[in-house]
Amino acid sequence: MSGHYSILITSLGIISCALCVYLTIKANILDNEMLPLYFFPRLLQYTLWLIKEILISNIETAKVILFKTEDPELFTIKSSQASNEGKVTYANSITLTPGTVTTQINENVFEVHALTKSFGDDVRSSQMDKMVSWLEKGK
Amino acid sequence: MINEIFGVWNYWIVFTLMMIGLYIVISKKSLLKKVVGLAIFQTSVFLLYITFGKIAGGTAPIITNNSEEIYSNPLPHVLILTAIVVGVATTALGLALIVRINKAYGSINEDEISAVDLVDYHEKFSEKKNK
Amino acid sequence: MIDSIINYSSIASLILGILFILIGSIGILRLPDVFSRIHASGMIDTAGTAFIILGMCLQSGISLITAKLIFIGIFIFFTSPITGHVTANLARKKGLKPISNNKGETL
Amino acid sequence: MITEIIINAFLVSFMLVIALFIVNTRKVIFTILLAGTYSLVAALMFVSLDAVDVAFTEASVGAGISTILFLAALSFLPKEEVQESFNKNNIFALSICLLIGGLLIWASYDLPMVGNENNPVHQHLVSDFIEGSKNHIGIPNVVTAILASYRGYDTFGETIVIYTAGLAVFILLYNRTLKETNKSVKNEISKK
Amino acid sequence: MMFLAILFAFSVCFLLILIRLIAGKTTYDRILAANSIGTIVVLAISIHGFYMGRPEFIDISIVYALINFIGTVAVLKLFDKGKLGDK
Amino acid sequence: MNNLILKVCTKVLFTPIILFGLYVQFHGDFGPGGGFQAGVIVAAAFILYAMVFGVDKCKIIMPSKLNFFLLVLGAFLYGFVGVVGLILGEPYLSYDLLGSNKQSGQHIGILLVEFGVGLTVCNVMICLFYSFANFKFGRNKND
Repeated sequence: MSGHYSILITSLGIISCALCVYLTIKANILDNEMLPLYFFPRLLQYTLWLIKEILISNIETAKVILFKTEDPELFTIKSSQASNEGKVTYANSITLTPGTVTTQINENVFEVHALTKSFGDDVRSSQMDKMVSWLEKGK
Repeated sequence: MINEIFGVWNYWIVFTLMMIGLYIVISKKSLLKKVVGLAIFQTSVFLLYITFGKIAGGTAPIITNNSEEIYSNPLPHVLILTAIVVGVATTALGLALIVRINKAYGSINEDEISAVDLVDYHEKFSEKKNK
Repeated sequence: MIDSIINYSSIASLILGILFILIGSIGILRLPDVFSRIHASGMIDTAGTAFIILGMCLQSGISLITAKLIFIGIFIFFTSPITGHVTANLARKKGLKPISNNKGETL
Repeated sequence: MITEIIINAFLVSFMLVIALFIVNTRKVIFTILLAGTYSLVAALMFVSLDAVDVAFTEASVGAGISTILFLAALSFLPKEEVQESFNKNNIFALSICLLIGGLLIWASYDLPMVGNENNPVHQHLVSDFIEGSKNHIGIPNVVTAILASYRGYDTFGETIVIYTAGLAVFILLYNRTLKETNKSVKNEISKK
Repeated sequence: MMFLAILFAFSVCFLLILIRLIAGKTTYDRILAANSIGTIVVLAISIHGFYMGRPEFIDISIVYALINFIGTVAVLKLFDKGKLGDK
Repeated sequence: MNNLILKVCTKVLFTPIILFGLYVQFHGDFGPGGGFQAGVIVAAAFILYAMVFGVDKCKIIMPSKLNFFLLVLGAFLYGFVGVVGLILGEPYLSYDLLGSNKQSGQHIGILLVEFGVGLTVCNVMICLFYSFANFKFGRNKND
């Protein structure tokens, strides 16, 4: 990261890494929620798919903003993920695609605000839900 | 012409900012607003110092391999670097004082605080007289 | 040849990013309520940031700077949905209701 | 290199706009948000004036920690200010500010132009410091070299100041234990 | 020259969002606007580094992104609980 | 804040922020950065943790006693480096003799001093936040 590789600097880097690991263990946050390792095998494919979705919905949102055709709606959907990290990934993916925002989470039921009806239909078709569940089952 | 206007423009705005900070400190009654005013004043002084250190066409004072580089003046940077951190420490101290004042008087408005003080003083005075 | 292609593509992506950010800020100004404005700010945080960082990466070539730029990109990608969601969540909790366009009423 | 100076002028005007709006806000939380934005722009300004380290500090300390501290203090304070009418005091303050500001702007004609190489600030010591940190200390970042080595006493003093301020805030806000407050209340009751 | 044009475009966006920050109806609007201004400033700093020809200083914009996030969380927390310390 | 997303993401972000702070600390000689900034960044990580999970949980990682110990240690380290120079027959706070030659001596001295500053600033900020968060606002007029 620094671009300088003398012995002193490298050893300091190793010491600081060790300090970080120690703090993390002491904070007792090292679990599946923090580092969902079993996501990794399918993460790349999921990311590419997500980026495609984000691009499409960005263009849609730009159209809505420029041509004044917003028609907001609020609805609830169910998520099929079992673990917390899966739910968070799903909710974050919904929020990341502009046009839809997760507003509340109660157990398995998400409340989603969508800019237009068509965005709402996209979420209701639960394609993203399936993708996240597929990501969660990876291994 | 443009050169002359922009040459002193920074100074003008910095002085105006300074005066805005001073105005807030003098005229506003809320103690919290006064601390914000002090912060504005501080930042404008920092800007003034850093503006002195600038050399047009120079770069940041971190030495590169190019030997003919012009560096801006690093001395004001050092002074201001420490001043910013000390400024935050004093701001925190002021805030702590304000919180204590609010606990003691039930208000952070200057007028109300002095009114409470006046009432207390008169009560004590009249007690002494009665005795 | 390749240099000029990279240069032009980086310029194109920078301009695209600026366009998205401009549209997003117009959206923040124009849309009617908080919940709709979150979508516009999400546009700035995703598409605008991504395109501008892509443009800068192409400018700098493969170096340490590119790694840092990608780090910024990942960081903003991580934090933007969190702030958006938390804002919306709080607004819902405090009883704010989104405005529906058709009847001029709340949903 | 006139464009650099024009960028600076533009940015500093933004700061003026934000500061003007800080004066007349009554909701405290809005004031704090504006103050945070103000110091964000100030840090951008420092970057464009080549003061990278200062911008780093302003971004982390001025915009981050001080905003958090303001918010932490706000939780114990009233959230709105009392309405004030424009009265004699304000006219007095305004006239003082206009007077001093006018004098300062008059004085600014004697100041050297922004960004001129031959300013008196750049004549002493600086070239020594730059050469010295290249040859004597061997560290590329001149600011760090001056901070820790040439002006070490100064920084030591600053550290002690911060340390003292932290302790002072701790003492001011320390909760006296319940027993002590009970005792003082009992004493007062027995006096009456 | 291109970077300069982009910087000016950024300042236009900055002004647009500043209007929302000042005129916003609810506090949530203002928080949102402040957050967006933070994002724009992060990008502007990195672009400015490229404009000056010394793009090594991107660390600053990382710090900015970080501080922006923490500040927003703090404001929202204050609104939720009325106090920063409690759970 | 009882928010699932915020809690999970704080867990993810906590370690990288501290790592970045330490990078800024030790990289201050070559690029922008140094003790003051690094201290604030590391403190910011702890403050984020305390805001999301509550101060009590943050005190498990950074107890008040450890906080004060490090606070004193940072200021002491700075002074002590100066005293070492004094013992070796140099003026106070000059680092020439700390290493094998002048340059490495200066380098080691600056690193140590910056570390002391960083430790102090970080712990002062955490201490400030703790004392503001723990303050109890009981309104009794006799106070």
